[in-house]
Amino acid sequence: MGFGALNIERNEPVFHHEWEKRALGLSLCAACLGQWTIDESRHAYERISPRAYLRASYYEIWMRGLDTLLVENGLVAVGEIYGTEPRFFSEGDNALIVLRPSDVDEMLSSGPSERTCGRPPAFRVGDRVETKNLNPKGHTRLPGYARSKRGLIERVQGSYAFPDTNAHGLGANPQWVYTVVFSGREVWGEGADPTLTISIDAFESYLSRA
Amino acid sequence: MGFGALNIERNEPVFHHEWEKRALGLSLCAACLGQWTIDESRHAYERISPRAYLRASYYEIWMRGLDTLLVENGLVAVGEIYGTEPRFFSEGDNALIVLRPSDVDEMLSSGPSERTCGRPPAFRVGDRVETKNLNPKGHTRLPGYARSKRGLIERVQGSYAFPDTNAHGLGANPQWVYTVVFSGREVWGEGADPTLTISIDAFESYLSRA
Amino acid sequence: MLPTRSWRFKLRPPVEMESLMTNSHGGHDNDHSHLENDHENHYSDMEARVRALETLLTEKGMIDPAAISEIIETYEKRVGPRNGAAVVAKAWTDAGFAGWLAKDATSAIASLGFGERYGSRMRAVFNSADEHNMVVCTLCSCYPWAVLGLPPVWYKSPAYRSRAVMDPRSILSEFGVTLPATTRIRVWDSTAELRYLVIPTRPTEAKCMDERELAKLVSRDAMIGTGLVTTVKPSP
Amino acid sequence: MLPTRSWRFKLRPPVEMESLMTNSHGGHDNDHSHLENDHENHYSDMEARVRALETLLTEKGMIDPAAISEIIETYEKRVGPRNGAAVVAKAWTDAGFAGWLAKDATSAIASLGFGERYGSRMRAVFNSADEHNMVVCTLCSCYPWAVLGLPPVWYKSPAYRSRAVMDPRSILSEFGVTLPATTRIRVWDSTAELRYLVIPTRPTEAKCMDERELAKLVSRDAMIGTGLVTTVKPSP
Repeated sequence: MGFGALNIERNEPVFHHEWEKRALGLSLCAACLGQWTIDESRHAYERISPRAYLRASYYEIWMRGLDTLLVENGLVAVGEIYGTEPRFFSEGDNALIVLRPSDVDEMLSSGPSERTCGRPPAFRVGDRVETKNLNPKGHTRLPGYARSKRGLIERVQGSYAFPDTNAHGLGANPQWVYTVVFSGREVWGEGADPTLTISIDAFESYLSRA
Repeated sequence: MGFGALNIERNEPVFHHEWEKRALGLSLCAACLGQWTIDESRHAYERISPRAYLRASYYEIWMRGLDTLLVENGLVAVGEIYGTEPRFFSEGDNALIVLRPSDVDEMLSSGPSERTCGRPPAFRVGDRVETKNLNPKGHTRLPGYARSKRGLIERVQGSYAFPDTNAHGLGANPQWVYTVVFSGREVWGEGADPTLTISIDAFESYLSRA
Repeated sequence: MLPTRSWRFKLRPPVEMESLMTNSHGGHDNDHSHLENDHENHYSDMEARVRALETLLTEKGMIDPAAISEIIETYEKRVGPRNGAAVVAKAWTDAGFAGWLAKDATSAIASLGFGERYGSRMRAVFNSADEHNMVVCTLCSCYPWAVLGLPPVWYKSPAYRSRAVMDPRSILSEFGVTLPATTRIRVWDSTAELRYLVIPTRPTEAKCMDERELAKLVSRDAMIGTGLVTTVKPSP
Repeated sequence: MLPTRSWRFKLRPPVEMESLMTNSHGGHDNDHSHLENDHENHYSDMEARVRALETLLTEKGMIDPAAISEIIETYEKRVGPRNGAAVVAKAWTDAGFAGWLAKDATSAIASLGFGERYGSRMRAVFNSADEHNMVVCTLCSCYPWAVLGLPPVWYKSPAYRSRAVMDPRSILSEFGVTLPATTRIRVWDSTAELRYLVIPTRPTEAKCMDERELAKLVSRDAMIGTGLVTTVKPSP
């Protein structure tokens, strides 16, 4: 069931290799350039082939994704990364925001990511809902196991940019987000642990009234 | 969507490597030893880690599975395979059925795998059914995408050994098998190809009346 | 006569899990960059590994290497898509046979001399102007060996296994096949011990061909449902 | 003051697909046999690859390597599970703070000086004798960096991400934790921009400890929900 044993490492260090440290820093600095949203970066990781994905360490996934993001946003050419063509310097570079050491702390603790939604929430605490059976070709934050399941709205969690459009340059389109609770049995059937409940934070358009 | 492009090979040869030929033959000869059922062998392949599974070619998966089957059935020791311990010859070897060249054709075309089921079929053609939400820890032949879906019995296909028990040494327990048809929309939601229908061959205990 | 205990129920192209069936999106499988060398090493590893196992089992008296060779010979020389093509051509030219095939494919196919390999039951599914059939095994790689031989690599790939049931038209387009938007598509997922053979529609231009000539038009892909039959002879 | 456009919404531990979420069984991940060498080569490849990219972006003036070093320093030295442990200890000793935490974790945590890293909202979930909470991100690796630092490898693994929502007790047993069969288990899947901090139950033996001593008892795992807090000091 699932993907096998966890292989828990006792006293695990914060990093396992020097390159992981630089990979973390590179990813965050590059994100600060302001050329892509978090949803676009998630989508870049999702487009890594499953075979490579499962084999890769997490920071390697970030690096593969970063290549994609840099190339797709025109900041570097593939040939530059692999050293097969001369480096170019694009005109627009001045528009980029380069993160400086003195800005790091403020950047890391920058404010909340909520976005104002023009509509009132469609659901209230206690409402019974059913998640839709959504299988988009692009990015989504509705997990596969939670499709077509009935649950209860437990909290209204504020409104946030909608990943399914924000990942594809189709705008933030903020939506209300709800904590929706399901019984383990609803999700996994009769064999489920009877003491289990699972919740997700669901965007409003993932839900319909049940 | 899915696992990327197909990489169709034009004029693909029957085998790509010499070892694939021997791997095929080895798998079939070993299966003839009569020490495991087809469901047990499927389960052996399923226990390969997803990371290795996706990376492996298909015949490699068979070889990994064969190692497991030989070891679990006490026919060889792990150390024998990897050459780290002397070979042993077990007492029971005489009970094994060794496939000879002259038997190959008869073996390949041996009779149907149906098994008599003591009960009449519970469903009839045209019955509306719903697949159960089954998530067993062991082997099953109910695909994930077809759980908790409503469909129609299209044909009663005979009765066969039940993989969910037969894979685990729990007996053949033959069950009726039905072709169940689903609309694409039932399976994949609103975004589905409107011309799509999908059918599976479902064992009776996977189904309940809808 | 062989004791049947051992291969009733115990043979079949081995098979796998559904756990990798993507129920959602996933990436393109183009991680060629630095994996290529791995693969080379990998295949020589496999060569050694398979040889070692064959030697071990042979020395233990469990395996007769000549039987392995006989199996290989069978699929390299005798059993392949032309078996299925003969079934299709017969169905196109003999309405009685076509009817039998629709009702009891196992027996109809056995009557031509190639039935029931691996003890599986057969079902023939007929394309029409309104409906196209496509076969997949999402859980592993079940395939009608008796009539089509061994499956091609793409049939066993996670890509085909996940996409065929979700978006068969995208698969067809990779095979260069475009069906009218109104054609119904029926995907058959081989989840049990039944194997499917697609009977393509007979090309109308092929009116005066005899059974043998017709058989030559029928490609493996057309019998899986990822191809169509045209009077242009398909590549083998 | 920095322009906020760039990191509102644009930062977070990068993340992934659900397509590999197994909805069914799957194997143990012990394919060590001949992959080990690959991995060694692999890591030296990565070393070179990351260095090349950093050099390229630095030369292009897009990256300041000193900022990278500052980020590394932050997570190696300043931000880690002891932030979360301070939150937990305060909640155990200050009922007013605990109430605030339950109602508005984002502000309560910020009041201690470590809120809102990466612009995420926080929610604190409280264990009780009857209910145990566990946090996962099945879609990628969302994690409360501000209070726990960077996530451990197991948290980001396909194994944890698939099994936590299906069978949390099997995960707990790998951590040596056995809960009564009647304890309810609530699994929180971080699917949006909210991050969860589990507030473990206070060990009853620790009555006379002060806030600082209590904080030392609180392990990272206890705040993810894969551990409990006991008076035996946890390994870091």
